[in-house]
Amino acid sequence: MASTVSSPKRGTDTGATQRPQDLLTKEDHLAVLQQLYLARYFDVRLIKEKRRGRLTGTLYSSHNQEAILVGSLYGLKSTDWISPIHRDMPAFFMKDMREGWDRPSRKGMSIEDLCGQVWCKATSPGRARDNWSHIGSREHHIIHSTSMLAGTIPVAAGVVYADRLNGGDAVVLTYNGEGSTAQGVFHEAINFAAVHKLPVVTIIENNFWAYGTPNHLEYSQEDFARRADGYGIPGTVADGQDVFDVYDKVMEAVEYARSGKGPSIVECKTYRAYGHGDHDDDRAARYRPTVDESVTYRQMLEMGRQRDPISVAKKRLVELGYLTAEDATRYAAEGKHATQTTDEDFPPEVVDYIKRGVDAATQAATPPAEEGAMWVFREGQP
Amino acid sequence: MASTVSSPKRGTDTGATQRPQDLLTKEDHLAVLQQLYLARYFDVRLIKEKRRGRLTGTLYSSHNQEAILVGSLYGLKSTDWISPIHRDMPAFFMKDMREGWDRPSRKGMSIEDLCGQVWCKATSPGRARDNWSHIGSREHHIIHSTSMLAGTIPVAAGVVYADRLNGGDAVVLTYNGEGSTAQGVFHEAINFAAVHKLPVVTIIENNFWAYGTPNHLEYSQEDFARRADGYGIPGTVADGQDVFDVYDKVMEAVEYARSGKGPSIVECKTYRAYGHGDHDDDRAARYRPTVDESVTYRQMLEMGRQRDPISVAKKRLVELGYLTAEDATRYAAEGKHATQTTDEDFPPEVVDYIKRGVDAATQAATPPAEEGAMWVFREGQP
Amino acid sequence: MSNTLTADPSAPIKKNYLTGLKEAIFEEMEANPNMVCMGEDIGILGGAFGVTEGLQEKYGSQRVIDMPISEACIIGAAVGMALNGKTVLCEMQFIDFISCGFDQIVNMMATYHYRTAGEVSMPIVIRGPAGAYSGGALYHSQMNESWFLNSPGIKVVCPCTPSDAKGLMRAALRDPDPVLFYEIKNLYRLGKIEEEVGGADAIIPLGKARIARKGHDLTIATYGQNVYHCLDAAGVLSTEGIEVEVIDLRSLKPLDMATIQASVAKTNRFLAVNEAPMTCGFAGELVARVTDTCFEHLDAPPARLTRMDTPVPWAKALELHVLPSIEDIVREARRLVKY
Amino acid sequence: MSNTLTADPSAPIKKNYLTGLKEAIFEEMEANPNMVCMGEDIGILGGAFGVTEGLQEKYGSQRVIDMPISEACIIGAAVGMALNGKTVLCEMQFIDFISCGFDQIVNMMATYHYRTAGEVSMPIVIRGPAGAYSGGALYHSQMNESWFLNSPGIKVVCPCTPSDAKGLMRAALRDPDPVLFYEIKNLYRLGKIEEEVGGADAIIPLGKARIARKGHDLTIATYGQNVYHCLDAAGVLSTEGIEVEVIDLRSLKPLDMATIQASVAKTNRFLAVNEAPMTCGFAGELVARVTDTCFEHLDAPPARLTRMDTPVPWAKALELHVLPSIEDIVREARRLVKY
Ligand SMILES: Cc1ncc(C[n+]2csc(CCOP(=O)(O)OP(=O)(O)O)c2C)c(N)n1
Ligand SMILES: Cc1ncc(C[n+]2csc(CCOP(=O)(O)OP(=O)(O)O)c2C)c(N)n1
Ligand SMILES: [Mg+2]
Ligand SMILES: [Mg+2]
Repeated sequence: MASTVSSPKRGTDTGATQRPQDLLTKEDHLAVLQQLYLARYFDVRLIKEKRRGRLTGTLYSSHNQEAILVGSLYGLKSTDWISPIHRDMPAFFMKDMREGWDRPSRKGMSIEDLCGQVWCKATSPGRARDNWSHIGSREHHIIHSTSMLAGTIPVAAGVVYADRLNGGDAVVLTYNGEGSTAQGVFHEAINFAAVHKLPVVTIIENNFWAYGTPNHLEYSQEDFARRADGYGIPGTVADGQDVFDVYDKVMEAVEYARSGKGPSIVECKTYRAYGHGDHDDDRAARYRPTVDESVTYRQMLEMGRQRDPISVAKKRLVELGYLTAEDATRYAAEGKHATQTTDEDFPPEVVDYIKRGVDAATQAATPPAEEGAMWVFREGQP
Repeated sequence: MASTVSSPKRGTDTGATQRPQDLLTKEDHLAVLQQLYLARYFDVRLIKEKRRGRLTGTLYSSHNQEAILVGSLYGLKSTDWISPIHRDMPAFFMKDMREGWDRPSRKGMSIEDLCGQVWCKATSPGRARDNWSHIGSREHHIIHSTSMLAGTIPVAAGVVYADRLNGGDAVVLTYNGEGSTAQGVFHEAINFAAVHKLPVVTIIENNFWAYGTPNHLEYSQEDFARRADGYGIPGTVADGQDVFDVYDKVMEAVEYARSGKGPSIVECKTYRAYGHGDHDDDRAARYRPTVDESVTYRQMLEMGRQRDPISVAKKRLVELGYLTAEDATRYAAEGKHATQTTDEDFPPEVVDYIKRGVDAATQAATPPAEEGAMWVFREGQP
Repeated sequence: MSNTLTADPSAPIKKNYLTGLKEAIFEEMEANPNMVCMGEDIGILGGAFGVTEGLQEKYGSQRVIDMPISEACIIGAAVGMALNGKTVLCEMQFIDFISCGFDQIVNMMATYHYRTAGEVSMPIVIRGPAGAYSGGALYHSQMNESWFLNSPGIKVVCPCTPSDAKGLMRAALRDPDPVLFYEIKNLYRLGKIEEEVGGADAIIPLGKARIARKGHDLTIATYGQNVYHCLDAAGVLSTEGIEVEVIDLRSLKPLDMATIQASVAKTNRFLAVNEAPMTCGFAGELVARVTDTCFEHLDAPPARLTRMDTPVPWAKALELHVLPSIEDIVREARRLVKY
Repeated sequence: MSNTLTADPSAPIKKNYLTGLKEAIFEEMEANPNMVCMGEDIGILGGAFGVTEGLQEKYGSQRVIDMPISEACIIGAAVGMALNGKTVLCEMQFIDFISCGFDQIVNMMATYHYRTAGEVSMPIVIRGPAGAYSGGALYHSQMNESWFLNSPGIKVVCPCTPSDAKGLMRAALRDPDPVLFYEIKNLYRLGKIEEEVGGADAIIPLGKARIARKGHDLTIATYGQNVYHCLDAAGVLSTEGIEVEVIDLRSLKPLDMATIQASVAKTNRFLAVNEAPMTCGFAGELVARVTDTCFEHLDAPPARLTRMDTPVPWAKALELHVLPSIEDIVREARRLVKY
């Protein structure tokens, strides 16, 4: 799964030997690792809460796919927009985190707000009117998702079109499972963005399965990045387990977009840690082998566990001398099933941060029933 | 507008030096020229009839684009399917014509039936229930079109999927304007066809304009054949004014499809002879320059007239010694506006053939009003 | 309004329906720098019917966008622009093609304000030529408003006069909510309905019906070109001593039930006429509402006259067969009055 | 139907709603070699709810196709297969996603037989889990049948018992016309409605309603899970001496008006209950039809109880607030009976 770059148009852009990650400081590297813990712990916590019966709705775990979120978000400007979907829950509170976890000016949702949503409370940014990942925030430049896969890509294109009209230089990142790339609106939106050279970066989280359908039944080529070729835009493949490789590829795409060259696609190869949703774990384990008959779904899960993004990042930090081998073993969240982890496997500030959100959410009120009839229109109902 | 081949997968297939056209006999060549006259005369006749107020509905002229239809249809088997749209009216009666213009076993619509449709009569295969090109015939393996651009591509994929299930080897050709390639369903259907290696050949008639919108506002690359790259399927460009080049590229695609290798796209570069529809001629003449500011719409029309498919074909036949220079000037339909031609500009058998259809249609009855309420369901209405 | 050849400079200038629309669009583009127009062929060409002719020349190709043939993307991008502060006018080249952008309309645009508990409103107008009786066949004749009336979060408007076209378009473009704007293409250039359309301040609020003809024997509620069919029928009926009150609804959602109720309270009879297929169409909705709110006033069953439950066929005789005609309206009115 | 632990081998085997569907699908796949199934995750996974579990193993991946996430292509390809002689069963993973294939349904599939003047019929069934009351929120709760009832050429079915699920699925799969099949996901595995479902010949013709409870004071017409809400309400009302007749429509198009009319002739009162948004929904259609055909029999205005004109919200209290409840039905029934 070597990361490859194949771009008909970028040519010299990618010829540079210095990678974006080479400009990251030691502090950046440590912050990135910390963010991986944050994303992981958030998911682990939700899995546990769900198992305890405290949450409703389906949980689409982001476990094992955190490097994609952390790596892609880390270099964005505050003014940039994102459009996360079902498997990207941590993105909601992690946008713009580089600016400080709690800076009020930070353009990311607070952990309290996000937990308000997950716990289906009135503190949800959408007042618990739509479920789970279907929230967003204009203020924080997060596009509100719906269930309809790929449905927010044209919206993202419209957002940056408007921004450009206003003289802005915002880029938008949309997150998509590889399966959703088969939707017609994916094509319409990318085509439009390509025609107008809109700063839309399409991230494809290729975890090899769309629910119970493997890659070869969704697409005729191996790399979903190749979808880009039909639009004459760059399509690169990143190692989705390596947060720094994701950072590189996405930041190249972001700079390309911001400089007016247009949209591109970054495919991140990754693995699901469980089934499609938490209701699906048992069935998923029985999925028949993928096209590569030698790899069963179980083995794929195992491969994912072995290339846990936390381990991969730690290895790099140790190599760079930013982390001692001893420090690297202090918090051992990696490679474990959510239920096997304990709070001790995570840095305490990470646990505390998420706890704040959970506490706020559990204490928050549920919205009053009458709200169900409100806000169909701006000014009351006809 | 050199025709280029760019196919990630075909490699050796296209390496052969012998082209499909090299296997065509003198008779074939002459038949092809005759068919060009047929297609042209049909269109010319409709334009004249429309101007005389004898037809209702909009006429989307195929003038100047006939080489695409004739060249693509010439090598098909009877069992193959086609899916023509608004600008492909001649395709309805020209399918399978190589088998003889009037063989009852021929799987193409009769000229009488087609004219029944155009004249809005009860002899229309659809009994004049939908307009103009929106007909078809299961018996003749012609998929019934609707207005919704690209809408029949998934239908075409389904047709050949079913055929393959039945052990057949039918290929389907779908005709599409370049503008329609922006529709979501284009993407969904081609993706599906690519995944299942279905024998779907997508012909893109690139006449540089989609109604009043030029290429560069529809697509970010020059060649619409490049849409194929996103699906990992072959995409070739043909000179749409050269019936033999179209024949070559389409037949390669058809054989590729029939041999189980899957779908492909053949873009045929061509020119509109008039506006988008007959209502649009005056406005079209005022269209502002395309992306290449040096070429006005008027000049483009002129270029089209200079590379009239009939002239191009004649030139080739003369080169091959199949036509004397003198014979080549006998019927001078080429390069003329429809209203400037006379019946003498066409071979008499061509004029007679179309006349048969026109006569039948003018004499045919209109369907009775009550039929408007019929056939919503198979068995009466609920 | 003399018909002499010497033009009276003080005579009011009569304009057609299309001009009414056009003026509202141009004036709003001028007044609202945050307004953007999107559609297929709306710029270079000026629209299939010329509604946006000259608009791109005046406001540039950034604000007047010639879109690829991608209805879903047109709507989705409009949603994104609205999310980022723009007012967007989208053209469907024919309203029939709205089906290709359907999901983005009902599930993305219509629900945005609801989903965000009022954080984000969607000032988007989707307009397009609609209606049958013109030989357009299945895909150039639809009145598909019912799909959207059953999809919460969308307002639906259908003017039938030049001044309403202008005034309602302006109101729609200033409305914070999504509005589907059904333009009747048969009326675009119809000379006999030309009238003054008002200036740059002419506005007709959504949700106010217009009594197109007063009467006391039967209330007919209708919209679009059927308003004229109903008025013609009312003329015929009047010669028989039957006086029909014709209400031009203008706006289906919000709906002016007060005007309908007041009329039915007076006439005690109700007929809804429209050209959409019957089942689950808006005529049935009107019957249900009148039944609910005016039952005690009714001397005859509230009725409806609609297109049959068929597509719109091409051949003229077939088309007219499945659509309500003046004769149908007269016949049905007589039946209800005699009931 | 004893409840003892020793199994009685002659005791009828009760099956759930999902099993009813499944049996019909498996039996029809067996009986009709020209039948093909298409959908997302229907093969390897066996469907999100398991309706097609084991089907691909039995009939192979050519006849049971795991499709890319492309609803429009699923429908369009089904149309092509039907054009070429196949019977096709399409799954929408949730009926809510049907919006993404909307154009292909209403403009391609539904009109095919009409456009071809009967040359080509479309034996296609589109099925999918539907309905609210389950915390599924906006996109996993819809009852969007109204869109398709207003689109000529589509039959619409919605069973609420295991035997109807089986019998109607079989009828749908043998019907020459396109059928939209609304499965109520809340009923899939509901133990208390389990019953015998009949063998490989069990078939329930489309267009025949079922009287779920006899009564003489009020006719309620409903379908889907509201049948159970209405039956519960009828139980409550019965203790007050009000006997409600509950009609489970089962099939909305074709509609069994005869059964409704006969009931209203007896009860003189009518209430339609469904969970779709009110405006232009099928409850209004029923009211309009009853008004039209039973006006002389009516002692009270025919009424409807529906979801409010809102999306389905997530939080339980909000969801229940916008949907008809047993209490709502009881209240409305009392009002009508006292009217
Ligand atoms: C338009 C649409 N069709 C179907 C679904 C049902 N669905 C939800 S998630 C999913 C699989 C998505 O796979 P992928 O895009 O690869 O994302 P992943 O879950 O693997 O991250 C499906 C089919 C949907 N949400 N939207
Ligand atoms: C889905 C859809 N949207 C819009 C239209 C209106 N329309 C009809 S033809 C046309 C232009 C088509 O251009 P192209 O595909 O290039 O074909 P050409 O007419 O140039 O052959 C448009 C926009 C349509 N028929 N279908
Ligand atoms: Mg996936
Ligand atoms: Mg074109």
